[in-house]
Amino acid sequence: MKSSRLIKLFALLTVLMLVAAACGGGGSETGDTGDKRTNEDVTVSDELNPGGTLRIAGVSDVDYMDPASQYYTVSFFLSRGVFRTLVTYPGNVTDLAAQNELVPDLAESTGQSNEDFTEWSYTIKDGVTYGLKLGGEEVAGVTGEEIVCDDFVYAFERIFTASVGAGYPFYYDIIEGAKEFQAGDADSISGITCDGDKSITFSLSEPAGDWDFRMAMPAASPVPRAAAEKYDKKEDSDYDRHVVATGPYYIAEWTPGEQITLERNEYWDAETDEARLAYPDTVDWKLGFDNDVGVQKIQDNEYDLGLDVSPQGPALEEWVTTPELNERLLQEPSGCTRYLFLNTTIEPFDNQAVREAVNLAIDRENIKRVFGGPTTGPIATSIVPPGIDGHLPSEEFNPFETENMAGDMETAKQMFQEAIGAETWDEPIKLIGASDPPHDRIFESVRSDLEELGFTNIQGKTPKFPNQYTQFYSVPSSETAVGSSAGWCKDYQSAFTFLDPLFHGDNILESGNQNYAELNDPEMNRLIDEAAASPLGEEQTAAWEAANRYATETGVWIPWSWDNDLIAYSSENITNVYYFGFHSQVDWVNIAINSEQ
Amino acid sequence: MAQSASDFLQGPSQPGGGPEAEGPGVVARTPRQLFWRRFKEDRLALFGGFLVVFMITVALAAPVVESIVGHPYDEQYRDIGTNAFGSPNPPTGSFIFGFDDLGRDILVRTMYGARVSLTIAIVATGVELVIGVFLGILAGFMRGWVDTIVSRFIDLILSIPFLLLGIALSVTDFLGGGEKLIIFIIAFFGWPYIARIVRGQTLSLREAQFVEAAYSVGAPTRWIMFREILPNLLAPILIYGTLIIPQNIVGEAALSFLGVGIQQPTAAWGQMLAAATPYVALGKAWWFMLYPGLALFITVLGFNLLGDGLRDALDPKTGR
Amino acid sequence: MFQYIVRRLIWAVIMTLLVISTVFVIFFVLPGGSGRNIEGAGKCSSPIAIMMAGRNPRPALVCNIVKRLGLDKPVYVQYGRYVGNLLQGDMGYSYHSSEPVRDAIFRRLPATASLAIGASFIWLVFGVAIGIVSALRRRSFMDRASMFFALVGVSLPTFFLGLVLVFLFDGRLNIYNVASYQPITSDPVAWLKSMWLPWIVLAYVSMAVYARMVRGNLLEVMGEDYIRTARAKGLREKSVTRHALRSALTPVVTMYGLDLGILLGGAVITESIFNIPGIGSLAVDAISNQDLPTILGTTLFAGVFVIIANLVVDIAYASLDPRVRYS
Amino acid sequence: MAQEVLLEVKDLHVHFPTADGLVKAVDGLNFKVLRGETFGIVGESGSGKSVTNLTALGLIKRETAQISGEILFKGQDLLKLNSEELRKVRGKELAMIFQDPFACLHPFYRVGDQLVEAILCHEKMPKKQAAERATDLLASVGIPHPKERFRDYPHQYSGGMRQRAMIAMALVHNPDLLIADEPTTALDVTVQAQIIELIEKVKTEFNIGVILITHDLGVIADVAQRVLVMYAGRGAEMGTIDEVFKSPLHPYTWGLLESIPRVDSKGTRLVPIEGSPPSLINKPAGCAFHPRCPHRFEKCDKEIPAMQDRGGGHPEACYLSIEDKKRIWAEREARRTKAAS
Repeated sequence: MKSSRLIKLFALLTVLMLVAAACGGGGSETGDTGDKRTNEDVTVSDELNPGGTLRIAGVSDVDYMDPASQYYTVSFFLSRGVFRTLVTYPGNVTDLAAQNELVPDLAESTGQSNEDFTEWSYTIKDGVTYGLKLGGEEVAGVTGEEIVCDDFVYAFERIFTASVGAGYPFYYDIIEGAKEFQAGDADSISGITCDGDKSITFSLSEPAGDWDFRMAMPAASPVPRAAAEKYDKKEDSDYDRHVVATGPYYIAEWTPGEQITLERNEYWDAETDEARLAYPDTVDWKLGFDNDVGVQKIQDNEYDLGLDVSPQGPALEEWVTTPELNERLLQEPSGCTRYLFLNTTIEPFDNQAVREAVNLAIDRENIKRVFGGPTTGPIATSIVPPGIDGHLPSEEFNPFETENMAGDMETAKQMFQEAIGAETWDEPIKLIGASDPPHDRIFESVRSDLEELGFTNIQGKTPKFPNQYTQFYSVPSSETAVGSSAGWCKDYQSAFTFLDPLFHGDNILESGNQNYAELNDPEMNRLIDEAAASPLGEEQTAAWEAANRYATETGVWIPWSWDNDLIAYSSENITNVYYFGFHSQVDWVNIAINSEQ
Repeated sequence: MAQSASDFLQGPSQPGGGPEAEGPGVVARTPRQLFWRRFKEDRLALFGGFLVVFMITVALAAPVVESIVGHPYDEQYRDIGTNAFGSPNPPTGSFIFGFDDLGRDILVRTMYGARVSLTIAIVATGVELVIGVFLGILAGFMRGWVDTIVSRFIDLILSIPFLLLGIALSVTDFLGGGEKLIIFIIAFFGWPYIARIVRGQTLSLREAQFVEAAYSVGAPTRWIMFREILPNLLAPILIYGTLIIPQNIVGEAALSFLGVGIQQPTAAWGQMLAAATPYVALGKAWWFMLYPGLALFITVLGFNLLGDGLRDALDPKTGR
Repeated sequence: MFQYIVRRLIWAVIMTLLVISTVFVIFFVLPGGSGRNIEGAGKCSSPIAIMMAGRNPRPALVCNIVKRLGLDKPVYVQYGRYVGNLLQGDMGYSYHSSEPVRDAIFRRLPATASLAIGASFIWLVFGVAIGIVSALRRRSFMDRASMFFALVGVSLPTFFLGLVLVFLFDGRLNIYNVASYQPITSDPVAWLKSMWLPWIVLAYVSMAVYARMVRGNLLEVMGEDYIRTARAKGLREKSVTRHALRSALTPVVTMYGLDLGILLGGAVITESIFNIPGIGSLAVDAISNQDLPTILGTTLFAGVFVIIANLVVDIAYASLDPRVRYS
Repeated sequence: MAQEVLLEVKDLHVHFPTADGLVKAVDGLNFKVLRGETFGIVGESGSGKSVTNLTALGLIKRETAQISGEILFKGQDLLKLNSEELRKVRGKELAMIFQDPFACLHPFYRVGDQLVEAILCHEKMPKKQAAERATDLLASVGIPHPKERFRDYPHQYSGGMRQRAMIAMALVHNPDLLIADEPTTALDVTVQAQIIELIEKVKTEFNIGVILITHDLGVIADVAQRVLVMYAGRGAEMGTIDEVFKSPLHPYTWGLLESIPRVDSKGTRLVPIEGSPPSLINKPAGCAFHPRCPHRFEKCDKEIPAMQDRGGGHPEACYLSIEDKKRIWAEREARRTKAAS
């Protein structure tokens, strides 16, 4: 075999590949996000024709079906159509601010409270009943029965029962007698009183201006004793597998990690529900997708809506730069902030000057670009994201400003060396990120900035998402010095849900801790308590702004993104698709299926 | 291709005695000369050798090119490296191979990738050969229960799916993780192949007269094993050594491709291919996938050609 | 014959136990194994339990899970319990989706099987055909071209070939869609449209190996005395070739049996590139989620396939080659 | 004895072009074989004795080898036949058996089936009848319990048994000429005698010609009527057993005779031939044996000595005068017997 011929043949093969490849377009330079689709471009209507199947593509499964245990956006998304609450968010409302004006759901009206917000009472509508349980069977004595006050009493008792493992009891432990019941000193919660079957009153140990919002959370949905008690008695309650629906849909079938199917719940009466139109007959929710595959399926209109599947990396570039796709990409601020955190209990990050130096050194513009560029939302300059009172826009407040936030390494180095009194920091520090793209690239960007700043002994680890939270960030004993893949989303529109769990000294727990920076600053704690207690309106907003300012200046966080939610959907198959702030997703219960699908 | 007389006969070469006289006058040649004569003629093997040498120079020259071009392998050129969406930019100016998804120079990283692949492959192959040859001779020579144990152990390892257990192992920090763990994984799943071959050869060599002669002279088994049998195994060891190296290179690249091999910021071909994958399905960033892939292909092709050439030159029984 | 099979089956059981032990060692013995508690992080802090406790693992919940899964028990107890359940066909429940591992594996078997059987069929047919043609027409252009084709094949790592082809067919020419896998039961046409490229990628490397092997075997056999006798008898060239093929292709049977057995355990890389929900990708996810039962299940499944393949291949070889009786 | 001439080889040349040069395996050969005669061909390995017969049988690839001259078989020149016509002759009128019985039978097929295949190769008959024929053949070559042995595989036969099966296979269509290429070399002595005896029995019974190729002069002496001594692809000497063994005329033949132990000449010293066989690519000029011939003189390395009767009674290819030949052979015999006593 003449080798010269071989080399020619071989060269031809490579050239062929290059030619075929080179003729494609390179990446676009501008990345302009001029004409993006937001809620303003959506015109909603409530006379669309019902029927059809809504096909959702998702990655992760719900953490629990039991409304009390749920504490994950994907689970809240499902509960919107399956569990009703006394009050809820309005349906078919596109203005984000207007979406915060709660509407009555199971209750006749929104909560009636005394002036110091320590007592709230509701009356339950007539004609609101229980539907089928998970799997489609009827529950004797429950299915078809009216919802009564005792169901709410039991629902809140469950929240404080160990076997249920509630998701966010700290929102409800201000009900009088709740702590005693939880400790087992009382066999009922004194603060919840029923007046007949239909009216219920909550008396609180401290004022809560945002109590209605807490009543709109799934954990506050009614749970009939007859349906749940025998499961809650077990050491580890599995009511999770037998939940009874009250909303327009019940859970017909659930294969964990693979598939959830919701069918229409005939016991749900549309007249009693002004928030949910429930156009589709069934919802076919496929889980376990690889993110890029899910996006591709939506692009090909094989699926209608991407839940926690959204275009990223090169796919995002394609969606934004292709007009037909850009029209099908809903972009709205999500009320989430992504940040790096510095653990104040680990040297040298206990030193304020070091933290400030790191804030100046980190190239947030590159992290944002690696995360997907401006489409994914503006670069964050403080803790509280837009859309939540207490938010401070960048132009107004930016303590660590650098030229287009790309970091100022010279000044940072100078500050750092002054602070630690040495050229470099040679002690080992643990940098924990995550392996799934784009987190792996964020990790590398942060690592190279820290190395340039002067850290010579960085021990990096990138576990699979979300293990960085459960095994490192929320476990203080893991001694995570710097976390590069942390993020937090509001539970509801108040800054309380941001600053209290993440910055309050009292909330540092031995495990399951959310205050990753383990900041325990008396001034910070005072500002948070004061804002929480201040009445709704101007005064409360100013208090949250002060707390936000102070928290940012401590430098324990390096916020780098106020996320936009990017909701990809098939405009060919579905309409009436608008962004829904509470879920940072779309309000699927009001989506209509196009007839010719 | 080396011609042999049997090419012409439709049957075996001339019965009764060796092939017809070799060349001008029947001149006795040492095996090495014979080997070199055949090897020299085999242009494909030479081309393989050239590719391997080229790759080794690439690996050695990595720091030199890094300084000439002026782009450190882990330097992120954030302003020109990636576009507004974080996608890698195509080749321009002194970045002749273009950028990766963090704006680093792919030319320099591909060259450093050669270092990782070659060191891991050669070290892992070395370890495999040592274990494989030792256990192979032991099993082949001692036979009896020793042979059964070693053979059953070989069957066990061959029945475990390499990649699965490799990934499971690499998530632990056994041996402190990193390169040492990767080499252990590759060697642990690789030595049975060489052990089986060596065992087979030792079984047949054991019957050879010169072994019996050494026995009759009263040589201790250890002596026979390592002074008599081992030298005769040099040919198969050399052949299969060269053929295992490419398999180990692909093995390391596979582990990196699945995200458990060499971790960033060290450059490794499999890791670069994995990072390029999201762009491939959309027809973007061809350079990010092409160059590390080609480098990997060239290295593996080189060793394969070399291995084939060695095998044909060392034991020409198998006609080309 | 029966005694031989019994001995092989006993050996298969021992091998399965050894495979289980290897995985247990990785999980519970080696440092950093996720079955063990994180150093210095208190009693119930094994990463598996923390992970299963969901988004905010409270200590009570984590300890509860540790007790439920029996992670606090010594390793040999857990080993005993796992093997005990296995004997009744119960492979335990996945830590990640708490679904029976057996069901998860069988649900993904069709994808792996269609990939494995399709690809192996291609490489067997084309590999053997190319091998035969290039052996019979030695030194012809066909021989040199196919041997170059084979050399490139042996040296092309699957994932690079996969990426190049996906780039060309999906990225640029858009005649293939990497996210289009459909099970054969639901839509055979879409199934075929999603499988042809992974088949080619998976088959190409092995096709090259088979072509080289068949060519080598055939050339060697053509030089054997009994082929010359066949010619001397006056047999037509066609039947002489048939004689040669009979002995040249026998080793191919054993190799095919083994390769198919290994492949049925899941083609990790091809499945991940082409997003085929097979056993391979299930295993990879299980490992990154530290899902011990699923890892054990998939590894065992792969191991059992290889053992079965070994047994079938040995029996097949004995029936094909009269010299090899059941020693 | 005006027997029919079965095979006549006229000026046969068979050359193989190789990377190292042109291998002249057969370089001008002439001989005849008569029916009912065992014609012996003797020579060291690499003397071209097998190539000649393989060429006759058409087992040499004609595309790559350069063949010239004629091979007349029953008057028909085999070299002119195309491969199909030649195939019809092969195995039917002209049969061959080979040296290594262990490798001559297909390991995967039963011996009986291989015989049946040989039968059906040239004759159409129902399988059952062919099977009976094959079984009878096995019996005729002396294989015990032919019915059971019909179903056995080759590895279940001993070396001698297998050679007998080969002979049976060659005789399937009662060929006119049987070529036996080193039939006994791979067998031990006792079995050798049986095979030789079987070949003789077959020859007389079927009245066929036999070519016996071997490097074992002892076998030739027992069985053959006429013998051709070959050296470096050419004939050195040809004649009846008595002529060649009693009064050899070629120095190479002398050397051969002196290098084999003789039962009758007890105590004689063996005298090996110095040097080693010549390269077939650059053959020594003139008589190829001259570099190793102790009696060479200036004429020997000029032209190739023709094969002709120079008065010694049978053709040979050596320029020594007939007197010198007789004298030198007598002296060598004397020296050999004296040294031994």
